[in-house]
Amino acid sequence: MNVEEQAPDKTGKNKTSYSQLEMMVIASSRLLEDQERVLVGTGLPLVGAGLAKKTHAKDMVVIMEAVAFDSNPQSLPFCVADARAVYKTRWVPTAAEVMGHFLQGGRIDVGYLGGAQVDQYGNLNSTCIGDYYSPTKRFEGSGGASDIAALAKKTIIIMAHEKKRFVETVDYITSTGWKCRSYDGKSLVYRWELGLDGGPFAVVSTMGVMKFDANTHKMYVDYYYADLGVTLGEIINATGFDIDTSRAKPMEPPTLLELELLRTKVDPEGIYMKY
Amino acid sequence: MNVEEQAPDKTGKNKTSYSQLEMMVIASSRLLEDQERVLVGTGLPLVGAGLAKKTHAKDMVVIMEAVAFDSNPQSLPFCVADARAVYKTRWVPTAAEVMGHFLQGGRIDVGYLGGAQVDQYGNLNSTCIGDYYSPTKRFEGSGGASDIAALAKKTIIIMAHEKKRFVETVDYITSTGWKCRSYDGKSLVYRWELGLDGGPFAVVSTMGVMKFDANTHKMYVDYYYADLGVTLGEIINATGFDIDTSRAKPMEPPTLLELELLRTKVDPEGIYMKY
Amino acid sequence: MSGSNKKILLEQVADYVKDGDRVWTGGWTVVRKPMAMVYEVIKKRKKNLHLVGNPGGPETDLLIGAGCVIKTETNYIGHEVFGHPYNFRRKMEDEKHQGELFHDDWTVATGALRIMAGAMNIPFIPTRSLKGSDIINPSLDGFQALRGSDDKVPKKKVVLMEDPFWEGDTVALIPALKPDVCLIHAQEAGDDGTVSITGGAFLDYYAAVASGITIVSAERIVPREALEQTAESNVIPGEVVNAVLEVPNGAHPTALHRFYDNDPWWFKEYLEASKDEQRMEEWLEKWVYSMDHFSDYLEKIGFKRLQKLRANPVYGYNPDIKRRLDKLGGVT
Amino acid sequence: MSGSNKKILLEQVADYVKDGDRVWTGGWTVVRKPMAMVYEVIKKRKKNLHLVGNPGGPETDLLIGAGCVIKTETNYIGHEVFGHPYNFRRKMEDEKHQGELFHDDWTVATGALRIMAGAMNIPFIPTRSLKGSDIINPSLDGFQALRGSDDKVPKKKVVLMEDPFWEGDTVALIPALKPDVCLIHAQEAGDDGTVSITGGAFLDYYAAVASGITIVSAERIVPREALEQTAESNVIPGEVVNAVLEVPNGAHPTALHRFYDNDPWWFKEYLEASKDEQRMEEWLEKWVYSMDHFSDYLEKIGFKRLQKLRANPVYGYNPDIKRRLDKLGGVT
Repeated sequence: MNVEEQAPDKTGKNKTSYSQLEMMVIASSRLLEDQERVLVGTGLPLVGAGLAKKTHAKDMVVIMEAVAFDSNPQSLPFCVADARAVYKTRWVPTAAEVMGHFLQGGRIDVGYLGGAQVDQYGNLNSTCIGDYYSPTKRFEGSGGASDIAALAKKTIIIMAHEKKRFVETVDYITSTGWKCRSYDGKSLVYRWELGLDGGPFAVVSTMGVMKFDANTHKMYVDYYYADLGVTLGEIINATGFDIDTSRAKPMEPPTLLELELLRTKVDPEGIYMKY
Repeated sequence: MNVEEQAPDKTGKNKTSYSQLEMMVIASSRLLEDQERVLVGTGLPLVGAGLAKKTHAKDMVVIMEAVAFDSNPQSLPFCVADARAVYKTRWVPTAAEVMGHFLQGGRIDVGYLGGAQVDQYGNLNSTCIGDYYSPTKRFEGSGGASDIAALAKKTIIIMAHEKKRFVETVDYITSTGWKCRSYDGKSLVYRWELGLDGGPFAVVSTMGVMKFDANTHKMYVDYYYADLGVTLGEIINATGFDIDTSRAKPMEPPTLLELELLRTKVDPEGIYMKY
Repeated sequence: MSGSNKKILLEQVADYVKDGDRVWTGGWTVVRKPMAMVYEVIKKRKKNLHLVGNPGGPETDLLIGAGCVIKTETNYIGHEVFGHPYNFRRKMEDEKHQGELFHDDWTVATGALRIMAGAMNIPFIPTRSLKGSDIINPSLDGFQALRGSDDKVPKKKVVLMEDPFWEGDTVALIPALKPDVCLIHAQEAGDDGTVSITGGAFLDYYAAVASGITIVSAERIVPREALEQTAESNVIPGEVVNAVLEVPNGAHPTALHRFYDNDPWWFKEYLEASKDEQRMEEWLEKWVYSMDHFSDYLEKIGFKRLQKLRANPVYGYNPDIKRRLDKLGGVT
Repeated sequence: MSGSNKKILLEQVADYVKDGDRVWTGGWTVVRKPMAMVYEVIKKRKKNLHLVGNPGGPETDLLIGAGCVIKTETNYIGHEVFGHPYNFRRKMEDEKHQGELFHDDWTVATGALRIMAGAMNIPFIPTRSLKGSDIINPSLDGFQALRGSDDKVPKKKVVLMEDPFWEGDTVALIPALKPDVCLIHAQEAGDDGTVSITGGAFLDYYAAVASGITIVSAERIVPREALEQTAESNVIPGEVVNAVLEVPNGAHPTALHRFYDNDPWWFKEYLEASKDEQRMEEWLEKWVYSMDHFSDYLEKIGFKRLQKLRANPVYGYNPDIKRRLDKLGGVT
C-alpha cells in the first residue's frame, strides 16, 4: 500500500505525487457530508474523518464507539478510546450510550469501517480466514463493526484492493452487507428480510470506489483511480468475483489542500499513513 | 396520630411524655441495623432512618430511589429526590442505578416503607380503596414501593394502626407480602412460589410491632406499646383480621436521647411528626 | 443537529407539543419539573395528552386539572409530603368523570427500565420486579380498553417468560416507553442543546434520547464552549435536544438544586384550590390563563417570595425555608 | 461495606482471583487497562481464567500468552494500531494448541448490553444488532461444546423473539454477562472504594456492579471525604468495590487520561516477543516472573521513559509522544 506515483498534470492543480493509500483515504473522506453523524471505526476511518472535518465537513459529528461524541481531536487518535478523542468535547459517553442508545436508536447516519475481507454483497469479515474453529488466520474480531454495519443508516468501507480481500463470499460474515446470513446459518438472505435497514453505500479501495447495484445489490465500480494509472483491467484482476466496470468513471485526483492537510495536519507522523 | 400521654415512670429514664407516632417511628428505627443498606421510602421512613443514623446505626447506608446513595442529610429531606439527600454524598445515582441495578441486583438489605393498607400477609396497598376502575379513594400509586417489597432482602413497614388500614385482604396488592397475587390474578400464592426472595419482616404501627409467623406467615403482635397504655384488646379491635397476641411483649419506651434527637435534630420543624 | 443554535422562546414551546402526544416531563415529583413549559402547554389548551413521565408531580396534577390529559402511565402522581393530587383523584374517583382519564399503574424500577429500553430502542426489557403485584394482574389493567387499538399504547402490559440462558427464572418482559415529546428543566444548557444538571439527573438523559422531540429550558443558556469545561458531568448531549430556552425560575414551584427550594406558599394555595373543580378553574385563570408571559407570573409571585426560596449554593437547598404547610406564615 | 477502609496491597490481589473465574478487565483495548494487577495474577500463575472484558487489549493477550486462560468471551482482542495479538492468534491458529482456548465472538454493542444486563441482574436483554451476522450463526459458536455443561457459560448464545408489544420486529435476546471478578484501574479512588475516572469510564461502572468481587487500583488513594467534592462525576460507588490499592503507573503500558500516554517502546518489544512462544516466555521471565514488585518493573522501565510518557494535564494526553513503532527511536 505504499505506491507512490507522479500524478499526471491534467488539471494543473495536482503537480505532486500521491499514493493509492492517500487517494483511498481522500476518496472515502469525500463521501462524508457536513452535518452527518458519522460513527468512525479504528484505523484509516480515523484519518478520513479527520480530513473531512478539516475540508468540506466541518460540522460533521464524529462519534467513536468507546468514548467520543462530537469529537474534534487536535491530534490524530490512534484508537477510538484515546484521550485525543475526548479533548474539547462536551459529553463523554460510554459504549452503552454510543452503541446501546445512539447506534441502536437509529441515530447514526454513516458507519465508516475497515475490514480484512469484503464480498460482492458488501459483507465484511474481520474475524478469521478459513474454518472458524481452526482458522488459518485469526483476526482481532468485530469490535463494533458488526453492530455498525447492522444499524447505521449506511456504511462506507475502506480497504486495500487485493484479490484475497475482495472475495466472492467472505469466510465469516462479521458485518452484514446486502445479502447476509439467515438465522439458521444455512443460506444468504437480503438484509431487509431480517428487518435490517441501512446497508453498504460504498467500498473505497486502493484502486477505486465501488458501489452496489440498486437491483442486484452486487458491487460495481463507480470510480477508478485513472490519474494514478489504475486500469479497470487491474481492478478486475484484483477482485475475486465478477465485477461490473461499465459504469466506472475516473476519480478526481486529490487537491493540493487535501494532500497537504492529510500529510501535515491529519496524520503528520504517518501513524496510519506510514509515510 | 397526635396522642400525647404521660409516660409511666417505670424505668426512671422516661420522665417525659411522648406520642404513639413518636413511639412508632422510634420502634421502627430500632429495627434498622448498623452497616445495613436501607432503601428508604418517602414519608415517615425518612424520619426513622434519620434517627437510626443518629443513634445506633451511624454507618447504615441510606439509599433513596430517586437520587441518593449513602446519604447523610444534615436536614430532613422532604422527599427522596430532595437536594438535602444529595448534600455530602460521594455518588449521585439515578433511579436506573438505585432501582434498576442495586435493588434488582439483590444489594438492598432493608426496604423501609409506608402504605395506606396492609393485610395479614403483609401485602401493602398504596394504590386505591375499592374497585380499581372506580375507586372510592385513589392514592398516589406505588412509587418504588412495589419494587422494594419484591426485591429487598426484607421490608419494614410503618403505618398507623386503624381497622380500615389493617385489613384481612388489601383492595389492591401494590407491594407483595408473604402471600400475594398469582400471575393469572385469580388466587393468592406464597411469594417464593413466584421466585421472590425477601418478604415483610415487621409492621410497625402506632400500637405495636407486628411480625409474621414462620409457619403461617400471618401477622402476629410481637411488641405493644404498654408504656403508652395500649392494650392487646385495643390492638385486636383496631385490626381487621384475627391477630395472634399470645407472643406480645411490652415495648421498651423511648429513651430521652431518642426523643431529643427526634424532636430537635431529625424533624425539628415537625414536617412529618406534626408536633 | 449539533452545529446550530437551538434557542427558542417560551411562546414557541407549545408548537412542539401536539394534541395526543405522549409527553415525558423531567425531574422527580416536586423537584426540577419543567413548570414554565407546562404552564405554556396549558395556556395553549393542548388536549388528549398521554403523560408518561415517571414519576409525576404537580405538573401532572395541573395538566390533568386543566383538562389537557386523557392518559397517564406512571408510578406516582402527587406532591410528596405537601399533599394529595386532587385533580388526579377527582378524575379517578368521581362518577361524573368516569372514562375521562385512563391510568396505567407502574413502579419506579419499571418506569426506569422502560425509559431505558426506549433510549436503547429495544421494544421491551426484562425485570425481576412486579411478580405477585396487582400491577400485572391481567384483570386490573388501566389501559386494557386501549391495547391493540391505540398505537401509542403497547399491545400488552407484560409478558412472563422463563429465562432460557441461566437458571430458568421467570421474568416479566415490559414494553419500552416511547415519548413523542420530552420537556426538561435544567440549571444550564448550551446553545447547541448540551445539558448540565446537578443534584440528580433522574431519568432525564434516557427520556431525552428515547423521545421524538426534546425541549430543554434552563436557568441559563450559555455558549456551547463553556460546557467543554464540564464535559465529564454534562448529562445530555446536544444531539438529542431539538430546542433550548432560557427561563429563570423555570421549575418554580418545584425545587432546583443550587438555585431554589420548593415554594411552600404555592403548594398551600394550589392544594386548597385543587380540592374543588370550580376553585381549580379560578386558580388556572389567576396563575396561568391570565398571564401574558412567565415573567408576569414571577412578578405576581413577587421578588420577596422568590428571594425567600433561594438555595444556598454550598448546600444546594435553602436551610432556612419553612416546609410545614399547616404552620406556614406569610412572606415577610 | 461502605464504612470500612478497603486498602489492600498489590500482593493480595491474586487472593481475590480464583482459578476458573470469569474475569472482567476494565478500560478499553490499549487504554486504562489494570496492568499491574494483571501482572500480579500472571505471577501467581492463575489457571483456567474465563476472560469476559469487552474489549480486550494487551492484558488479554498477555494472560493468554502466560497460559492463564481457557475461555475468552469478547468482541475484540488486540493492540489497536500497534499490532496484532500474537498469543491469541497462536492459540486459535496452531494445530498443536487446538482446544486450549475456547473463544466466543461478540460485538461492542452487545458486549455493552450484556454487561448492563449483568448490572441490572436480569438474565438477558434484547438487541436489534447481530441479525445477519455469523456471530449468531448456530453452527459457528465458539462455546458450543460448553453450553449446558459449564455453569459459567450461558446455555444458549442467542434466542430470537418477536416483539409482542409494538410492531412485532424480531429481536435477538442475549444473555447477561456475570463476571466473578472485576479488575479496574482508575485515576483516583477513595479508601471507601468510591472511584473517580476521567477521559471515559467505558463499561467499568456496569462491570463493577455486575461482578461478584471488584478490585480497583488507582494512581492515588484519597480519603473518602475528598470525593464528596466531585460527587456528580464519580463513576463507581464504594458499595460495589471490595478492595482498593494505590499503584502509580498501574495501567502502564496502556494510556491513562491526564496521567500518561501509551508506552510505544513497550508495545514494540512485546509485539516482537509475542510472535514466538519461546521469546514470549523470555519476555514473561524478564518483565513479570522475575519482578519482586511492580515498583521493580517500573524501575526497570526507567524514570526517563516514564517521564517521556507523562500526559499534559490540559490535553489529557502527551502531544509530543511518538506513536509510530516502525520509526521509533530510543528513549533519549
